[in-house]
Amino acid sequence: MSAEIIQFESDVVVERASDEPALVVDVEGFEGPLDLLLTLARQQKVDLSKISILALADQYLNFIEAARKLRLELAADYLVMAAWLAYLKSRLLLPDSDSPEAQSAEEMAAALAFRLKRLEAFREVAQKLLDRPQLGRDVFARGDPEPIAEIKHPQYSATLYDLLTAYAVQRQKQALGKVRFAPRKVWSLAEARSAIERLIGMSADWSCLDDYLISYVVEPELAASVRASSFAATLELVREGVLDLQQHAAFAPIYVRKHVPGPAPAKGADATPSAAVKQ
Amino acid sequence: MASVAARRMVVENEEPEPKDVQRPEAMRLLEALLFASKEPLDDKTLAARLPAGVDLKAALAALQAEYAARGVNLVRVGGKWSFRTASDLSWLLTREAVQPKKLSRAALETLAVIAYHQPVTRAEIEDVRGVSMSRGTIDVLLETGWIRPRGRRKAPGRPITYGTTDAFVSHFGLEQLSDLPGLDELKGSGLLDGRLPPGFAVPLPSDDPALHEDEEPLEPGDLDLGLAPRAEPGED
Amino acid sequence: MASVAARRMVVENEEPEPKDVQRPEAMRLLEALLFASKEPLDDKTLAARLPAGVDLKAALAALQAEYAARGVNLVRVGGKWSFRTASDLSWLLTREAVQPKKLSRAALETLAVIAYHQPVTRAEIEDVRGVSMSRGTIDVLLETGWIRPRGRRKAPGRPITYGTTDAFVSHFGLEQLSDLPGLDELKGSGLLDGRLPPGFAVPLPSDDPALHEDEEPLEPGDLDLGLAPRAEPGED
Repeated sequence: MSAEIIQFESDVVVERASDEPALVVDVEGFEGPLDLLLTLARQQKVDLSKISILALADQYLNFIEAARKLRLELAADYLVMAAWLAYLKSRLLLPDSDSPEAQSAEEMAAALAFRLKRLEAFREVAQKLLDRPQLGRDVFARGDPEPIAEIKHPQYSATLYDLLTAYAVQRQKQALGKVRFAPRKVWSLAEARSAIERLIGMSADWSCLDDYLISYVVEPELAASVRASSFAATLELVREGVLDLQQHAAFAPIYVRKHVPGPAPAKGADATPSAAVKQ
Repeated sequence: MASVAARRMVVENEEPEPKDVQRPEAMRLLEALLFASKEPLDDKTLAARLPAGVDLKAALAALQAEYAARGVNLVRVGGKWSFRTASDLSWLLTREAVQPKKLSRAALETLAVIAYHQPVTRAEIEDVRGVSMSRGTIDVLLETGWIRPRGRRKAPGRPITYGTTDAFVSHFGLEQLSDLPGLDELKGSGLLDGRLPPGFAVPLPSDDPALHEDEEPLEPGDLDLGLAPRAEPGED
Repeated sequence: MASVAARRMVVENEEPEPKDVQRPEAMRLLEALLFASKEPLDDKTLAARLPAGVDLKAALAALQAEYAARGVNLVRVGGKWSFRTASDLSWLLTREAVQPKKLSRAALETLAVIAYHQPVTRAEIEDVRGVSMSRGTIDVLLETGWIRPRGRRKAPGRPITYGTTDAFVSHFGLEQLSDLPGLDELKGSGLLDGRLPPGFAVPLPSDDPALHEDEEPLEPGDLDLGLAPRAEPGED
């Protein structure tokens, strides 16, 4: 078979040089080699079942030759078919000899005829299909369909376990996680100042500041705050010249009195603490 | 094409209903035009598309009369004609679909607080939960049909009080609201652990629909404010 | 049909007008459903939407007969029911016509091979057409929505098998796949047997969505390869 094809192809190469008028070969109009064969077969104007495969093979091979002469690019499908037809032709021409297991040449020819018939049949039914009334071309569906409205009913589901877990988790979290900052009880400087001003007005004598404070410090936890604020307020008042202040020693009680204008306060006579602070 | 015509012939021969035989071709044409059109058609358009000489008015009137009792009617809207499903069959064109939804954690927690602490106001729920509540949470819960506005608290601002519904009790498989487990049961089941501060209490909810002393009834308008879009009617 | 005939007898005996009065409600409902629907509806869907106890078959047959001579016909496509304009009125409806994408000869032939030979692989299509198929051909057909990948052939290489869709039978107005034109001739001439060339195991085209013995299901990934941009999801 390969010898045949090589022979065939070399013929073509030889003929390519000649200047013979070319056949009009329109390979693009064909849907593959089978389609080309079918078209050629129709030119025999006989029933496909009575077609001469030998003649058909010749026609096809001539066509290919012509195409090659025109240096047309032929798809591989066409060349494979040419090779196969050349082989078939040689088998049909030579008496069937050996190899009983191989397909006989007649069977091969019949298979080709079958494929041609089948392709033609599919062509026909495709056309018939296309000729049917088509939706959107010949027949029409409702142009303005009324869609079925879907009324969605949400259906929630939860289990009692979900519910109880949700309850317990958040209660627990709240109970344990809530940091309560007790409102810090403080005696503000302003409070202290106004309180001291009022207290000082009650007595012009030296008094222990703590005595004044005690009467205000109802709750024990306020003591520190009251002491600090009142001390700061006292210093402020001393600076402003409203108060006099004295302390005998570090950490000793602090005495205050309404500022007495004039020379340094009398000392010793009334056994009051001596180191008066004056700023 | 031929086969269709042939079929029609057969039909007409078999079934000599004078009514259909005499039915003017114009009615067939109108029928097809109006059926296939994407939009309603006015007289002018119809006339332009029909063959000359057709009495459009008469054909439309005949068609309208013919379809009047059918499942599809020929209606005229805004001067244009179209086929529409008979209005009494609108139910046929709706489909009820159940859409399973999952409650958000916030909703579930809120629901739990309402269940235990009812009647409870929004501010009270927020206090128990320790977070402020988005508007949608109550809406979702109202949608479930498991909670309802019960009344208003006799307090400044007269806030609405919420409680659970019968649907709640039945959904969660409770016989009555007081079947909700109390503190000891919650502890026993491990849902609450032992690390609870003294004084921690779980209220014992009651499903007595009667308003509490500190509640006053909702006014009719309360339910129209969109506060309770799906409150169950007749539920008290 | 018997009941239809009976009903018609009754109708004919009475005056013309009572015809509509006597018309069973089921016909109104069917009419409304089928007019309203965008897609053909199957018996099951129709039955589900109709009240219980309706003789669906009889009502459909009556409706079909009633509309046979009209501008709109009740047709059966792919085992489903749909109203369509009468095919002889296409001249009237040119304005509604959508210019269909013209299929190339290759695509049309390929479609025919798929329709008549389904389920069929690419190699089998190529065998019938005697030419190797360009990738674009299948793509174009998939784009029409008329074909779909069905599965994979249990054969070396596990090639994809193709078949037609509901949209195909609906578009070409086929009551069922066996109504494909010329199918009997094709079958009678042994051209579908595949007697000579091997490879066609199925003598008759079938769009039975159930896979054949020699097919296996597509894997999810198969459809993501761009092989089936519009495969119909709900088609079984």
